Formats: sequence, C-alpha cells, structure tokens
Amino acid sequence: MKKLINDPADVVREAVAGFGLAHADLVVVSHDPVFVRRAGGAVAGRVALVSGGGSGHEPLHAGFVGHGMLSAAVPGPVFTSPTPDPIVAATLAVDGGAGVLYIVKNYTGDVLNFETAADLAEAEGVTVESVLVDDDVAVKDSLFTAGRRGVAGTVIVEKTAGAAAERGDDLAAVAEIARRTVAATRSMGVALAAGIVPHAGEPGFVLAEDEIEFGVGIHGEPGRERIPLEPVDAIVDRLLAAIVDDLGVVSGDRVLLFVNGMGGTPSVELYIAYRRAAEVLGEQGVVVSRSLVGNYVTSLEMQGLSLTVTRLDDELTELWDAPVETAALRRGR
Amino acid sequence: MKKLINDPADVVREAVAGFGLAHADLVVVSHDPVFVRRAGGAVAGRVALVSGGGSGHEPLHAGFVGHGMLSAAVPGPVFTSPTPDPIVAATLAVDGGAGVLYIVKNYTGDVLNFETAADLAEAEGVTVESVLVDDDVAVKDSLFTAGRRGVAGTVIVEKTAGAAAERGDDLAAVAEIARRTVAATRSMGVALAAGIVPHAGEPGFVLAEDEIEFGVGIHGEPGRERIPLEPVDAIVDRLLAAIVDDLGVVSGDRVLLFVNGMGGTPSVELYIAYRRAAEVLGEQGVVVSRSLVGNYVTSLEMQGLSLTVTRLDDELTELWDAPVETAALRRGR
Amino acid sequence: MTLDSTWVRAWIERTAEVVTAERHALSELDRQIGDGDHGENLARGFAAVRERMTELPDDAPPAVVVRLVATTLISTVGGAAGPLLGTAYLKAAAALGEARELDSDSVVSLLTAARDGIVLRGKADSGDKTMVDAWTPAVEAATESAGAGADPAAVLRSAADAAALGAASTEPLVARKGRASYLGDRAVGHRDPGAQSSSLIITAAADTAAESTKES
Amino acid sequence: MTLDSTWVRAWIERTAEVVTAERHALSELDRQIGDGDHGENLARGFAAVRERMTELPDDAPPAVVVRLVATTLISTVGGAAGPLLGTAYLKAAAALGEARELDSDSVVSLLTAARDGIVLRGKADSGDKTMVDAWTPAVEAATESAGAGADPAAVLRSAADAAALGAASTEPLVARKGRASYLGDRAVGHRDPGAQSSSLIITAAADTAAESTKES
Ligand SMILES: Nc1ncnc2c1ncn2[C@@H]1O[C@H](COP(=O)(O)OP(=O)(O)O)[C@@H](O)[C@H]1O
Ligand SMILES: Nc1ncnc2c1ncn2[C@@H]1O[C@H](COP(=O)(O)OP(=O)(O)O)[C@@H](O)[C@H]1O
Ligand SMILES: [Mg+2]
Ligand SMILES: [Mg+2]
Ligand SMILES: [Mg+2]
Ligand SMILES: [Mg+2]
Repeated sequence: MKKLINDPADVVREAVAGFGLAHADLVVVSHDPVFVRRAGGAVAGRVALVSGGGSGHEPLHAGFVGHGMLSAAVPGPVFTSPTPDPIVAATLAVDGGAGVLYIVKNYTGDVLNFETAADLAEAEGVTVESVLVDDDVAVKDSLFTAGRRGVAGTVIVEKTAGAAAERGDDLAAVAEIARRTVAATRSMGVALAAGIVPHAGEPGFVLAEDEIEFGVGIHGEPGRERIPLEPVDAIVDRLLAAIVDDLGVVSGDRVLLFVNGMGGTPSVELYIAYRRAAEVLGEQGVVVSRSLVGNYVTSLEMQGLSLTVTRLDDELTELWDAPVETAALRRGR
Repeated sequence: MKKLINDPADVVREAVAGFGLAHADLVVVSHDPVFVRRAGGAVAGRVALVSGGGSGHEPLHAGFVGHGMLSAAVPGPVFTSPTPDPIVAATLAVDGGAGVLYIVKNYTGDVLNFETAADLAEAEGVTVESVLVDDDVAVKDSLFTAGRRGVAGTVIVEKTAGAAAERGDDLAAVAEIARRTVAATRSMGVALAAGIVPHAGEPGFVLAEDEIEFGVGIHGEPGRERIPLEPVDAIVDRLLAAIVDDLGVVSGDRVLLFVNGMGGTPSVELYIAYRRAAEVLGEQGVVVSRSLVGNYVTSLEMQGLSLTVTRLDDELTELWDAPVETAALRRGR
Repeated sequence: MTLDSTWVRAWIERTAEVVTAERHALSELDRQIGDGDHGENLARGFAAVRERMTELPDDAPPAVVVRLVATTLISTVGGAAGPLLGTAYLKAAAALGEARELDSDSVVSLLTAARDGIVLRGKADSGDKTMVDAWTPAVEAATESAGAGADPAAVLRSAADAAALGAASTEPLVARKGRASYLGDRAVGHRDPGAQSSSLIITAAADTAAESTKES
Repeated sequence: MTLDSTWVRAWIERTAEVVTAERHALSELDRQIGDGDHGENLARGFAAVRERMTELPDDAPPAVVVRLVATTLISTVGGAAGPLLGTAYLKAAAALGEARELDSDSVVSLLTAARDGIVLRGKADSGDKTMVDAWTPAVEAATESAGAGADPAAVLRSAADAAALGAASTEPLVARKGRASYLGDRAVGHRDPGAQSSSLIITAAADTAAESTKES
C-alpha cells in the first residue's frame, strides 16, 4: 500500500486537523470528540443540520459545513460510522433552539449510531429529526435488503435542506425539503478499481484488467455485477437508464445532472461522461437545468464515477441556487 | 489500461464538450479550433488573459475561465502543448482592445507555440505580452536545463493577474502582477504512481511498491530522484525545505500555502500534508495567511501531491481575495 | 459451582485478546461481503474496554463490568457492530442485576438478554446472515444444557459450540440485513464476519469459565 | 541527375508511413526521458500532412509542398517538436525558392536551412541531446558528399547514415534542452526521441531519392 500518510490510525485526526487549519475562516474543529462545525457558533432560532458518517468520502461531509449547508459534520473512522458521542457533542454545539436535522446515509451502522445519538440529544432537550438518504438504485429496496444505500445524492440533500434552514424554515419544513429531495434523487456508480482503506492496506476488491464493478458502493462494497469494461458512453447509458427508469423521469422534466468522481478519476473522464449523459437526457426531452461535476462524494482513491439525477421543481431549484459558502461548494458569497 | 473514455483520440474533444455543457453559464466552447472562453464576449478596454497547455491537468486551465481569472483557455492534446492556431483564435476572440496577456508554463513546447501565436496575433493587430511561469524548484535553473517547469503555482498567477485585469489595470500592470506572483511562488511535487496518458495506455513511469518519485513533473516526467516511501510528514518536510530555501522565506513573512493533489490522491491525504506544512511554517514564524487545498493542477490520475508557497504582499493578498467566478474556483459571486 | 466477577473480567480480557489476534481474519471476511473493517472496529473497541476496565474498583459486580463494556463499545466501535454489540452487553448487564455469583440460569439469561438486545436494535431474523445466527443457537443450546442441569462452564461450552456451528451455517446464506444484503447471491459462500466474531466472544466466555472452574 | 517535386511528395509520404509505423517506438523513447507523446505527436501531424497534400495541384513546385508540410506540422503537432520541425520545413521551403529540379547543392541547402531553423527556434547546441544531434551531422555529411561530386541520392544517403549515427550518439549524453534536461544524469543511456525521428525523416529522404533515381 502506498499512501501519503503517517500512522494509519492517525489519518482521520490529522486530516481533520489540516482541514481546520486550512479553512479556519469557515469552520471550527473539535478534536475530542472529533467533529467540524461552522465558525461563528450556533444561530439562535435557526434550524441546524448535522451530517456525518465514515471518513474517506471527502469532501463529504466536512467540506459542506458552512453558510447555506451543514452546521456540523461528524467524521467517523475511515468507512466506519461515527459513534453517538461526537454526534451528540456536535448536536449540542450547533443547536440554536430551533431543532436539529440529521442527514443520515442509509447504512445500518450510520442509522443505528445516529438513532442512539438522537435519543441522547433529545434527553438533553434538543429536538432532533432524521432524514435517511437512500439514492442508490444499484441496490434493490426490498424486504430482503437493508434498503438502498445513501451515496452521492447526499450532497444535493445537504444543499437544498441547508438553504431551507438558512432562509428560516422550521424543523418540519427543513425535513420536508430534505425528504422531497431524497424522493427526487437517484444515483448509480461504477468502479474500475477500489480505494485502499489505510488500516486495511489492501483494496476493497480487485478487478481484472478488463472488468468493472457496476453498481459499486462508496465503501468499496462490491456492486451489482461485474461486467467487461466498455466505452464510457455505453457505461453512462446503462447507469442513466437505471436511474431514469427508477425515478420515472419523463420528457419535459427539469433535472439536475450530477457526475461525481470517486476520488481517483481524472476530470476529463468525468466531463466525457457528463457530455454523454446530457446528450441522452436531451434526446429524451429532459431539460438539464442545473449541473454539478467533480469529486464530491468519493471513496478514497477509487477509480470510477457515479451519476445522480434530481428532478427539480421551482422551490428545489431556488434552494439549489441559493448562496453557499463551504470549503467544497461555494457560490454567491 | 482502464479508463472511462471512448476512443483515446476523442478524449480532449469530448471532455471540452462536456465542460461547455456543464458550465454554459460561465463559458463558451469553440470546437474548431478548440478553446474555451468566458461567456459574454470580449470586454472593451479590459486586458484579456489567455492560458493553455497540454490537457490532463484539469481543472487547469479551462476550470479557471471566468470573471476574475482567465478570459480564455486553450487545451492541447493530453500532455502536449496546443498549436498556435487555437491560441490565436482564442486571442482574437477575447481581445477587448487593451491587449492580451499569455500565461505560459515554461516548457519548450508551450513556449514555442505561444511565441508563434503571439507573432501571428500581433500581425492581426493585437498587443500581446507573455509571462512564463517557472515555479518548480525540483528542476535546477541553469544553463544546463530548459529552465524550471511551470507547475501548480500557475493557478496563483492566473488568480492574481486575473484580478488585476478585472480591476482595470493596463497590460503592463497586469503583466507586472503576474511576474511578481511568479517571482514570489515556488512549488515541488512528489508522486506515488504516474497517470496514464490515454493514447499511450501505459503509465509515464513505474515505481516499486516502496518507491516515490521526488520532484516529479506534472506530465509524468520522472523527477529529481527516486527515494523510498516515507511517512508524509517527512516528505512534506523535504518538499517544504526545498521551497522555503529557494524562495528565501523568513520569519514574519506572510504566505499562501497551497497543497495540490495530482488527481488520484484522496482528499484526506492532502489535508494531512497541509497540516504538517502549516505546522512547520508556523514553527519558523511564517504566517500562513491564505490557503488552498485540492486538485487544481493535476496529472491525470497521478497519485501524489505538490506543495506551493507564495509570499504575499498586501496587493497580492487583495488580488487573491478578489471575487472570482469560474468552474473550479469561486468566491464572492 | 458459580461464576463471579473475576470470570467476567477474564472473559472480557480474553475477548479483547482474541478479537485483536483475529482482527485481520475478521476484516478479511468483511472485505469479502462488506467493507473490510469489522476486525479493526472490534479491536479498537476492546482495546478501549481493556483500558477502561483498569479504572473499575476491584469489587465491581458483574453487571457493572458488563455495563462498562457496553458503553465503551457504543462510544468507540461505530459502524453496525458497535451499537449492536453495545446493546447486547447493555441488556445483559440489566439481566444480571445485582448478582455477584452467576449460576447456570444466570448465564442463560445473560446470553438471552444479549441476543434480544441485538434483535431489538437490528431487527434481524435467524437466517438473515448476521451475528444473530451465532447468538440464537447459542441461547438455545445454553437453555437446553441448563435445563439438563449442567454447570455454568458446561452451559457456556454448549453455547460456544452452537455459536461456532451457527457462524459456519451463515456461509451458504444470502444476506438480508447489513452491508452484505447489497450483494444478493454474491454473498453466498462467505461467512458473516459478525457471526464469526460473536462466536469468538461466546467461545471466550466458555474457555475462561472452564479455567475459572479448574482454579476454584 | 536531379530530384523533383515527385520525389518531395514521395519523401513526405514515406515519412508519414515511417513515423506512423514507429509511433509507439518513438513514444516509448519519449516515455523514458520525456512525456511519452513524441510518436503520437508526429503521427498526428503527418496524417494531417498526408490529407492536405491531396489538395495541392499536381504541378506544385517543391517549395510549395514543403511549405505545406511546415504549416501543417505547426498547426497540428504542438509540443516542442511541432514548432521545431515546422520551422525546419519552413526554412527549407524558403531555401528551395522557385527551384523545380534539385541538384546536390539544393539538397545540401535544404538540409542546412532545416537544421538552422531548428537551432533558431530551439537554441540547442550540438551535444545537447536533441534533434539537432541528428541534423547537424547530416548537414555536414551532405556538404562533404556534395563537395565530392556525389549525386543527390548519394548526398542524402550519406546524410541519412550520419543522422542515424547522430541519433545513436545521443544515448550517452546528458540533456541540456527540452524535457529530458530535467532528468540530469538520469537521461544517460536513453536515445533522444527527436533525434531518432529526425533520423527517420532524413532516411526517408534518402530511400525515396534512391527509388526516384532508379525509376528515372
Ligand atoms: N441489522 C443487523 N442485525 C444484526 N446484525 C447485523 C445487522 N446489520 C449488520 N449486522 C452485523 O454487523 C456485522 C458488520 O459489522 P461491522 O463491519 O463492524 O459494521 P459495518 O457494516 O458498519 O462496517 C455484520 O457481519 C453482521 O453480523
Ligand atoms: N530546444 C530544443 N531544440 C531542439 N530540439 C528540441 C528542443 N527541445 C526539445 N527538442 C526535441 O523535441 C523532442 C521532444 O518532442 P515532443 O515529445 O514531440 O515534444 P514535448 O517535449 O513537448 O512533448 C526531444 O526529443 C528533442 O529532440
Ligand atoms: Mg464499516
Ligand atoms: Mg508533450
Ligand atoms: Mg464492516
Ligand atoms: Mg514529448
């Protein structure tokens, strides 16, 4: 394993410290327990947003802490949900009396730890609502699974819900925006090569030179199936078909198209994929009215990408466009 | 070779097309010849900035086209300088009568092609000035080399010069800011693994499992030496020592500290490196007053990073802070 | 013959040793059908448990020791296993109440409460390819063995044997809970890491009980 | 015996074939001490040349053909080699002037102008491990051979032989220009890709001249 790290056990602590130093104008870092919150403290009367999960998906979530998005982010160990303690500490630090919304990616570990944290925070007098993000169409949602995974669409949810909180919506309204965004969002990804978890020292899976993992998760979980490498246009067509079909996108719909890099994919490849996806949607009469391209929800240095489509209404569009000032997404400020 | 592409020969064309579609609010793409210019056309009386070079370093340069930075970017084939034709076409498209500044990374190919383009553009009545960026301390600048390479520091130059042009400086003044930024900027990089040029299909170099390329260039050029892999703190110490020594940074200096990912390095690793560099500078009494961390000048999917330090004066600080609205760097708008 | 808080401490200590020794094997199982961190998660958690145990008074009753394990795992493991095993120890501590000496029935109720805690949090059924597939056979075997009049060490031995078989029994299954459920048929042929670690935990209980019994 | 525009076209056509056939070998040389694109760059450029040549009138004089090569390379190759070789052909075209029949002296001035163009743009000296190290010996050998009364084909053959030796002679050198100069001692032992491709270009001239002579 080759990595630019010191002791694998220190990866998260050191990275969060560096993040705090580099973005001292935007965030304050708590080191024990580890969480990242917006500079400036809790805003009285404003709903606060807390998200978190295993590390290794940066800039998610700490990169989205700031005006117009998250109030705090709680990074767990690499690919492992944080425990309840730091979630509770972050909750108490950012609550401005109007309640706290947890944005939780749908993994058993995240769900259970945020659940426990919510119980503990409620015991401290904070009103907590939770929204589960489960946008990954690679996983069948049925009685026979833990439900769909939360992947790249999480960014969209954090953006629209954050903007709703910023404009002064109450907790129920912010939660409604978050749930509406989840309901309007679907994603699916593909990997050419897995990332390497520092303490594991080995890739999550190994693919042959002509194989790709189709429907891969953001923790290097093996995906839906392994298929032979194809030209990216064909791969995009498959991903998009699964998304469009599941979301029920039809001619005339306005959508946000998001091509997300998994961390080790050159920018040119993301834009080549974007081009194809935009063309195909256009041919279907779908209006791509907003877009996002880049490494936003990564899986360490995984080579691959995911596609996300969110069906936009006027309000979601307005919330997407609202000013935001975070380390990884900034506009209008 | 595993890549999310179609025909290797179409990589740049398709990526630029995708870039244009994704950022239609910011840029207009010319397809023949290929260049990317700011949406809205030439601004009368304002100095225009044109940069370019081989593709594969994205977001450099097209990602920095927009208000407060470049007027146009000219992407060549992967790792190969563009020819004069598209440079001239871009120049003519963005000239607002106040002249055009070329920001050229110091490579023989870029220098020669931009030189020819300048001659041709001047023949068309456009006043052109050129600034060479040569910030890479890995290469000794002597009679025995083609001079230092232009690497990550290019972003800083594009930002300060772009802000100077935006505030209305004339061509000589914008060029002076660019040259002052170059003079105040040094960089050095390290790689764990090279990127793979699509049409080559093989990495630019192959390292053993315990080796790193120290002083690597952004084209997968082999670096200064191969050394055994070390903890990143030790690597950062080496890079920083070379930079600080060459730039002559001393206690009390204010600097911008920039940790640049080469394309395939997880964000956590960049922040771990940032942490160490900031600590070391702090111990030396150097004030890190501005920072930048992320993939800004990449080498396809190269695993590695570079450190850049720019010594800031009040004016450069103000220009760095000025509003900018581009695909890859945005603030204040 | 009964077990006391010395056994509880020995059990926890042995568990810490075993999950540390097996951390790579457990993570490797998790890498096959999950995200490859299960061994690391447990090793981290039990290292913290070991450290905090030193702060307990020597005469802390079994329930206090087990509750410390619970809260430590909850606050240090994370992932799915942290809250699940944490709840298991929390419910087990509640079941132990004030008891200082554990007879065979106490051991059965300890195991039962632990299993029930996991099911309460995780809502998995038997056969879903989770740690429940180690705990439920263990509870059943312990109940039967205690009913037949076996001593605590023997009860735990039968639980451990059943847990080991239960862990092995997850191999042919398709998962319906946790990360492995994303894999569908591709999980077949792989042992569930949580069932395996739970089998190690119960085996550590049996092994230390056997030693306690010999000494006493 | 003289060479005419049929030969020029044959030369350019042969060059296109050879650099296309050798593209991977040239890029591999460049990968060792540069950025691995030299073969690709030239193949792209000469493919464009080939295409544009079809648009020329059949009776275009040699200088027009050579100038078309120059402008096409300048506008399609990029990198260092594009402007350098482009300038070489541009200056060569200027040296040819109006001539329709090239004697040995014309061939020498063509080669000399090409070399001078490269030096003008690139400012490399002999021994800097660049394409100049193929061109300069070629010019010297051609000059000597023409001085001794050889015919154009023989002049080009001696130039080609010298260029080949010149390309090989770059192997032990440290580079002082271009990308390879960043490597210091590590460039030693590798042949310069530009010198190698220049040797191919000059050899293509000699080979096609020999064939033209046979046919005529
Ligand atoms: N709903 C559940 N009920 C019971 N056990 C579960 C459930 N979900 C997961 N598990 C157990 O947790 C184990 C994985 O633990 P671990 O790897 O530490 O957490 P994570 O999956 O969050 O990385 C699985 O092998 C399984 O035994
Ligand atoms: N200053 C120079 N003078 C003469 N030849 C040069 C000079 N710089 C580079 N070259 C030649 O150019 C070749 C590299 O060409 P190429 O790979 O196409 O361009 P790039 O280096 O831009 O990728 C080198 O092998 C060398 O022969
Ligand atoms: Mg995990
Ligand atoms: Mg090149
Ligand atoms: Mg796991
Ligand atoms: Mg080259």
